[in-house]
Amino acid sequence: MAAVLSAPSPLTATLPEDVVLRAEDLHTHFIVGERAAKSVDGVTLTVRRGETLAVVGESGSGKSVTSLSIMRLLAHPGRIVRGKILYRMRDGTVVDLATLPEKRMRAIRGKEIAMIFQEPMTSLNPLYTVGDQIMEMIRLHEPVSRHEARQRARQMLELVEIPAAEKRLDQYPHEMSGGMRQRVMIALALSCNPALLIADEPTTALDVTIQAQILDLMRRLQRDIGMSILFITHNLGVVAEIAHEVAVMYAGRVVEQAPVEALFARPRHPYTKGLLACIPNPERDRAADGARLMLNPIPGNVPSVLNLPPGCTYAPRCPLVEPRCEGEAPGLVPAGPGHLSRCFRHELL
Amino acid sequence: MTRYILQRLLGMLAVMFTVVTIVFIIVRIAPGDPAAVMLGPDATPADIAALRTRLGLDQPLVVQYLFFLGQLIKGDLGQSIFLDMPVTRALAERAEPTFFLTLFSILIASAIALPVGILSAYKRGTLFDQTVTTFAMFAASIPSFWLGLVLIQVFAVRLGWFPVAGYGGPDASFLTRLSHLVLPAVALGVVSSALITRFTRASMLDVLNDDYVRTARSKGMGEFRVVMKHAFKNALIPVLTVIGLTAALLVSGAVVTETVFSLPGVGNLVVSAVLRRDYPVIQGALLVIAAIYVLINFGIDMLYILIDPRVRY
Amino acid sequence: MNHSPSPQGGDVLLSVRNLSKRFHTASGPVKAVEDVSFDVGRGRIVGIVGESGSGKTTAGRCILRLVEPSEGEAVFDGVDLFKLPEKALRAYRRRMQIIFQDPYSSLNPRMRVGDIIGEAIDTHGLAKGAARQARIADLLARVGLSPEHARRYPHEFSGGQRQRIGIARALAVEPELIVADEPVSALDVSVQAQVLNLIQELQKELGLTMLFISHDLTVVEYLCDDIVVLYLGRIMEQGPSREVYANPRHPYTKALLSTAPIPDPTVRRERVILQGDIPSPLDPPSGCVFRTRCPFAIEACAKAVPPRESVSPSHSVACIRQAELATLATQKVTA
Amino acid sequence: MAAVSIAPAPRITTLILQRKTLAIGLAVILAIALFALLAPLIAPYAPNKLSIVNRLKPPSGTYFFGTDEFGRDIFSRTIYAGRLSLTVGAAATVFAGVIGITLGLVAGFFRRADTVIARIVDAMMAFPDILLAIALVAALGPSLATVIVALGIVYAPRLARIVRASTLVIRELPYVEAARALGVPTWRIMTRHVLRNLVSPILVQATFIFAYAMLAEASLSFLGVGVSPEIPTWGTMIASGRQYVGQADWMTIFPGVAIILSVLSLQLVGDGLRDLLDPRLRKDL
Amino acid sequence: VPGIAQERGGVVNVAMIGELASLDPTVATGDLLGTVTQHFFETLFTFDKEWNITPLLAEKLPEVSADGRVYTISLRKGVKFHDGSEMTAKDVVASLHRWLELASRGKLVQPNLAGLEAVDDHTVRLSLKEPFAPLAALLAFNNSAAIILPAGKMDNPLKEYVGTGPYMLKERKADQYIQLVRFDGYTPREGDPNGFGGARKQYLDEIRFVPVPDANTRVEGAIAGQYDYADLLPVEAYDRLNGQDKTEPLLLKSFGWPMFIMNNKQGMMTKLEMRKAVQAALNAEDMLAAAFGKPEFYTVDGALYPEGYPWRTDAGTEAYNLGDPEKAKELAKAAGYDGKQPIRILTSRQYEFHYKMAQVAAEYLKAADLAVELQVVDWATLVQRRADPALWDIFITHSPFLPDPALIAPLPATYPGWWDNPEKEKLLVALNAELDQTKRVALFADLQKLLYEQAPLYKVGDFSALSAKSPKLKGYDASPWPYFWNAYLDK
Ligand SMILES: Nc1ncnc2c1ncn2[C@@H]1O[C@H](COP(=O)(O)OP(=O)(O)OP(=O)(O)O)[C@@H](O)[C@H]1O
Ligand SMILES: Nc1ncnc2c1ncn2[C@@H]1O[C@H](COP(=O)(O)OP(=O)(O)OP(=O)(O)O)[C@@H](O)[C@H]1O
Ligand SMILES: [Mg+2]
Ligand SMILES: [Mg+2]
Ligand code: NI
Repeated sequence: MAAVLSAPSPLTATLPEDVVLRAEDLHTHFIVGERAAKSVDGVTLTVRRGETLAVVGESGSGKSVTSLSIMRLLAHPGRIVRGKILYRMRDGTVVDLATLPEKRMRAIRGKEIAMIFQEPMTSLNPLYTVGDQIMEMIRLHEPVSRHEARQRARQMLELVEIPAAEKRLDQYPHEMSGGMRQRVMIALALSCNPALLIADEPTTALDVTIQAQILDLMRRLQRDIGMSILFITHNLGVVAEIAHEVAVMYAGRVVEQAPVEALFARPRHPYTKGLLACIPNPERDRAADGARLMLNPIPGNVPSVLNLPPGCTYAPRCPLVEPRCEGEAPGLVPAGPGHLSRCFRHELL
Repeated sequence: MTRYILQRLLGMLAVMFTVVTIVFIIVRIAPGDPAAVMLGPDATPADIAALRTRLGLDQPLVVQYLFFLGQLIKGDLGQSIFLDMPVTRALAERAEPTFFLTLFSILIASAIALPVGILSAYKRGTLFDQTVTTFAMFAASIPSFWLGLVLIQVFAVRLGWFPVAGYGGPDASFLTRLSHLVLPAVALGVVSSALITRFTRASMLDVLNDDYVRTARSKGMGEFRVVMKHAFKNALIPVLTVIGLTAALLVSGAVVTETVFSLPGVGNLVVSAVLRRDYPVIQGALLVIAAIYVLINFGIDMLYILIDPRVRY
Repeated sequence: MNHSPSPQGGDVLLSVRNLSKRFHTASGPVKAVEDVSFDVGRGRIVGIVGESGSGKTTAGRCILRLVEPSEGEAVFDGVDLFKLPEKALRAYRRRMQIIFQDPYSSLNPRMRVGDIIGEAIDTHGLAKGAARQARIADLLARVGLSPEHARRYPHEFSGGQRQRIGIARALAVEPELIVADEPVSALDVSVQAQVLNLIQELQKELGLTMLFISHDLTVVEYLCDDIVVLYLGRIMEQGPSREVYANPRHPYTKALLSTAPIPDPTVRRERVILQGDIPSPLDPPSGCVFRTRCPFAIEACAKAVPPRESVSPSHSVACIRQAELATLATQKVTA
Repeated sequence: MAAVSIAPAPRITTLILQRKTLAIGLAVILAIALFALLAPLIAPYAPNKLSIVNRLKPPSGTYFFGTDEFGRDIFSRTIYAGRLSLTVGAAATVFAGVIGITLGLVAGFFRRADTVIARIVDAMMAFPDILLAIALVAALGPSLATVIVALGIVYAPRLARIVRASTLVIRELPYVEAARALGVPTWRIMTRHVLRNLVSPILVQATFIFAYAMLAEASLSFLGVGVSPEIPTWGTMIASGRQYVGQADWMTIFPGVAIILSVLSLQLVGDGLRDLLDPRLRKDL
Repeated sequence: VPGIAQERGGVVNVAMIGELASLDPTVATGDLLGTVTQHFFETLFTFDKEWNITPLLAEKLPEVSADGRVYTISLRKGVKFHDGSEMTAKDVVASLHRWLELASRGKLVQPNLAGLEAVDDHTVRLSLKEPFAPLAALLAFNNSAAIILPAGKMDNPLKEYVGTGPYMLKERKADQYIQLVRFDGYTPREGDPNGFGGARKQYLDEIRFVPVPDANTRVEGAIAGQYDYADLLPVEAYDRLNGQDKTEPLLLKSFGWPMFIMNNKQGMMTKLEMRKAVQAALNAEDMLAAAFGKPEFYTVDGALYPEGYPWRTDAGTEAYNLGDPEKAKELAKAAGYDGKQPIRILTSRQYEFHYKMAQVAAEYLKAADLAVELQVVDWATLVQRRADPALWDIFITHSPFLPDPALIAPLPATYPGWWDNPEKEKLLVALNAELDQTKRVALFADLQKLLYEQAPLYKVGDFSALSAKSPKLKGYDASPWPYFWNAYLDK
């Protein structure tokens, strides 16, 4: 941490010591012609060192775009139009990823922040062996020989509990099952010891039994290696299992962030509450005689990012809506210890 | 892998067999007695009858077909009426210019198309991309004979850089002969580069959106390497198919181009054969060209083994 | 041997016996469904769960004769559907319908919603002219859409709404049995709850019988009366869902239930994490297909396909060690 | 519950106008077609009217595009030739369409027919287009009709292939399965569910086939193995102007430009249609 | 231009109008065939500059008996075939027999033949039943030609091309080239060159005939310097060729006459009215103008011989160049023409002017309500097809002006067109038997008159031919059948 002391920059001041990444009021839009898809429209979230922040939200809420913004890997018409992405490097310096030159960004990808994606089937290049793909990553960031890189790659495969690692190095992705490939992706991501791992729905495409394997693995790796994880999912069950902290996204915004127990115990945003109520729960949804009770769905649909309602974007579906919600967008305000909520009426919950 | 090769091999044979059948049918739908047509109007009825027997035309169609197959297996494509030589020899004599013409056109086309297509996909939506796309479409709209005429006017007649026509005399050195191929190869190459460019671009566009390209970027890799190593190699798989197809299409482009440039190639031979009603030559050329097409495709299937581990499996 | 638990109360509408389906592919035969038998009581919802590739969809499609089954019978209201010639089958098509997982590809993008629903009506000549329009409007209303929606195209609707249209199409012929192939898997939780509510309402109102295919154990537990657990095309365990959830007897069912994530961070369960991957259906393991991943597998498991053993009148398990494991499990819990 | 707040679907004309190249292509090809259609009204001279004294006149106020070696007006001939060139292209496309779509659908639906049809289609594709056309014309005897038939036969396999591939995909889609579950007869599934969803790829492909057929016709005519040389098509016009290159360039330039323009605009239309109709590309609008 | 600085050596590339089906000038006719083969096959006699018959392989002109029935031909000594053997009377007799049997012109003589034998090693005697004036001209002609071959090497079709010419065939690659090389065993006649006759000098090492069917390519190739000589160019190219540095135009005035041959044997043209209808409908002037452009390249003239020829006569030519659709309609009606059946005009683009005339003709015929179908094929095919009367109604060809009317190809009834008319036969026999020139001219006038009455063919007019040659090519004399002995390259 000497670096921090010797070269205090204005950025470090804004980032507490235990925070690895903090996105502040991040706006990422897809601009086509005159229309802008405001996919990320004011995301503020914090990832703490050695912890897992789970980002949940329904499809289209901007989870992936947020993570790609952090990696600066947005597809063509997408642009970060506003906001900061403060990241604390391993040497302690803090940089704003939103404005970092591409060249420096490249050094960060893979080395500082690594990423795994939802589709294990397509995320690996079908034309190269998995060994090559892991070695490529290692040699991009570290001056090691092929031989050393191969040793490291093998160790990585062993780390993610792939049996017969040496043999697997020379296999192609299509020779492996989905779960196996996702392990390879994790090995690849971890091969340069990143400080932050972004996992965009890494288990959604997998079967429950495999999902359990992977979640278990990630939990264990985090414990052993001590990296931070930004875990994106839409499954609240998975969140409950893996997260230390949770950020809930709705229509491009984080509407609530809180430690996981606090969030599930007492959600402080009507959307979060609604989400939890949607999930069938045998104890809750059965009458005493065993007859099923109806679920409690959130009415209506997620608004289109091309056409967001003014004010609180959740207002059209919110049971607590009041006139003010439709005119004015609430900010993300403290609603308890370490608990943030973007609702004017969070006290009511 | 053996299985893959065997499968392709069987597929190739099946297609070849069908090709032979189609050619057999095409020649049979020609109105009139093939023997009479083959021998020309001067033939006596006795000659015609003799040829009918030799070709088995007096047999039922099935027998004729089997006979035709039998001849083919022996490598006998019949006798040219006009040229008074076996069709195989006539074709062999014309093979060289056509082969080199096709080869050069493909090289020219690929040399233009691959880099331009990649860049255009990479910079999609930019002015460069639009220019390339429009230009490619424009090039694909030019009749190759028209382009040939223009090239002759400019580079052969006005500037005198290249010969106007032909393939050199009897003692023309290999280089001289090749110099005759420059203009036609350019004419063909430019037109077919359009197709390959567009295809490369489309294929690259597909691939550039693929997840593994994003994975490569997330590793912190430079753009050039991402595009060339990860994207292009994948994009190459369908592009190769198109290059193979183009190679075959060029043979047909060659039909026109060879005529414009008076190149004594297979294409020219076909056109002359049609004008001379030299059916055995038409039949033979059709067969050989289709066979080349099938072979090129087979070759490309085999190339896949080198590139794509999935088929190696 | 082919005894299957009779559902509690009511008569049996559909009885599937020894259903097998093998696909012949380039790399060999795929045993998608093997020797599957179960009953569906009238008015009940039977859930079929299993991991990807376990044959859920194939079983459903076979029953509807959308693919030809290789073996077995499916007795629907006294008639074996598998023996019916194509013509006679048509009359039965009216009585059984299907709804799909993917709300995008299950509706023809080039047809108006009214025509999509109308096609069902036309095919069976159920109504014409104004009566047809009225019926379409009625169906739309029933699934929570408005009659004006009939003139729109599918792409103008959200996923949840499309799923409703799919349901309306299935209901248009007033079927008795609906095979629902993961109808809520592609939906977001908030919409999923809407659709689940709709399904329940309809089932109650119309007295529908349903085969509900899903891999979401929470949903199945909530919605289904009975449950069939498939693994690699074979039934591992089946029974009334409350019983099975409360007292799973097959190691696979146990693993499934224990690994299904529960949205409650305070619950820390004892997990059975299965090792390895699902074997390829091209080359399934001998004997018990689950044995390669089963933490309790013994040599005998590889010898023969385990017979189905009843643990209660309507609850059966295909595991040779189920009895000893039952005691083992309780010990663990008490410990 | 209201439908999602999706902005009202833009009208098709707006969609077309938003795509500059598509609009331009459409405008040009329609203009050419209109010229051809109204040839008798527009053309200042009869296309075959000889006027030996006015032979080989360069373009001027009297003869916009000059005259040919018989003193025929190139402008009038170019317009009239457009009729034939477009007719050949269109008729060949329709012919190819009927055969190709039928074969493709049948192959896509009936496994047994498929093995035969797919084989034939593959084999037909092994012949380069012009070459096959030449052979067919040679076999059938050269005439306008045989050129159309030959080109139709040449291009039918391409359509068949596309239709078959798409049919194989579409027939497995849930909405087709839903129709089968309803007991909808096969032929109705073929037309209502499969064919209707193939309209866009077929349309796109047809545009390209139209363009290629026109080019091929020109090539055949140029080679002298196509339409009879006294019938003016752009190909025959270039073929006869060929001798006067360097001396009466207008004889080759104008019909050449006409071909290039038509083929280019057709390709622009095809390309434009493709991204107008391809939902994958449409997303970004 | 003898005597000045001719150099030996060099190769000339001659662009010719197409490929040949065979290289046997006995069996087939055609200018192209004659042009090429005259370099390696020679005849007993040939023509000099003034179109007089002059000896070639013969020592001197034949001695004809007073009754005109016996021709005694003495042969040159020491003439070598390309295979090294020496030509003797035996070879000549065999060759003449071959000619009499196979050549269309030979067949004219065959029935009249009384005897043919070698008198000694270097003398041959040919006797006829009746006098036959054109015999020497026939023997001198270069296609359907009485070429002299070695007695042992005259298969049909020819297997080897062994002649006595100054050049010999080295290699032939179909559609690419016919390569001729100098024959070192050749001994030219004494003296100076004189037309096809006199001494034949061998300056060039090689002559290459390159088939370039496309007229435009011949022009461009000449301009680009690729061809030292380009044959039969479209006259429109004259202005382009002028002032070029690598080539120069070469105009051969009154080269020949194009004609439309009607099918007198089968089909609708067998009706006289129909032939007359065509005759009435056609406008020769427009056809010539379309085909040859500037008036200096053609003459509108119906006579079979142009001014300056002894055979010139205007007899019957009032039926020429009418362009009268109304009259044609009437005649067609009289012929019972149904207005639908097309007149099949067989033509080739090898001679672009044929094709152009066909197009103009088609328009005029259409103006007279006659349906027309143009059948455009390549020349070789045309030659094949025209032999079958079922395939065509009119075909287009042309001919140079030949020294003797007996050589005019379409006159005998054997020629495709099959003009079989007793009166004509009578006139022809008389013409051939008559030895007195004035009487022969009168007979020919009757023949021309009959030709216009019967309309078995339509003469379009006279035309000049345009060729191009490199300025370096010297010693070349323009000729309807270009020949390149005597020519040399200026280095
Ligand atoms: N390339 C793009 N062009 C235009 N809009 C885009 C693009 N990528 C994403 N979007 C839009 O941005 C919004 C957010 O998308 P994002 O992928 O971040 O959602 P998500 O929360 O990850 O959803 P999911 O759970 O389905 O993965 C969506 O409405 C999407 O349509
Ligand atoms: N048409 C087919 N041809 C060949 N194999 C098939 C076909 N349809 C299904 N299979 C195979 O049969 C097995 C069972 O597939 P099925 O779709 O029934 O599984 P599922 O349980 O529905 O899985 P999912 O949860 O992924 O929908 C799989 O291995 C699948 O690959
Ligand atoms: Mg996402
Ligand atoms: Mg399924
Ligand atoms: Ni077991």
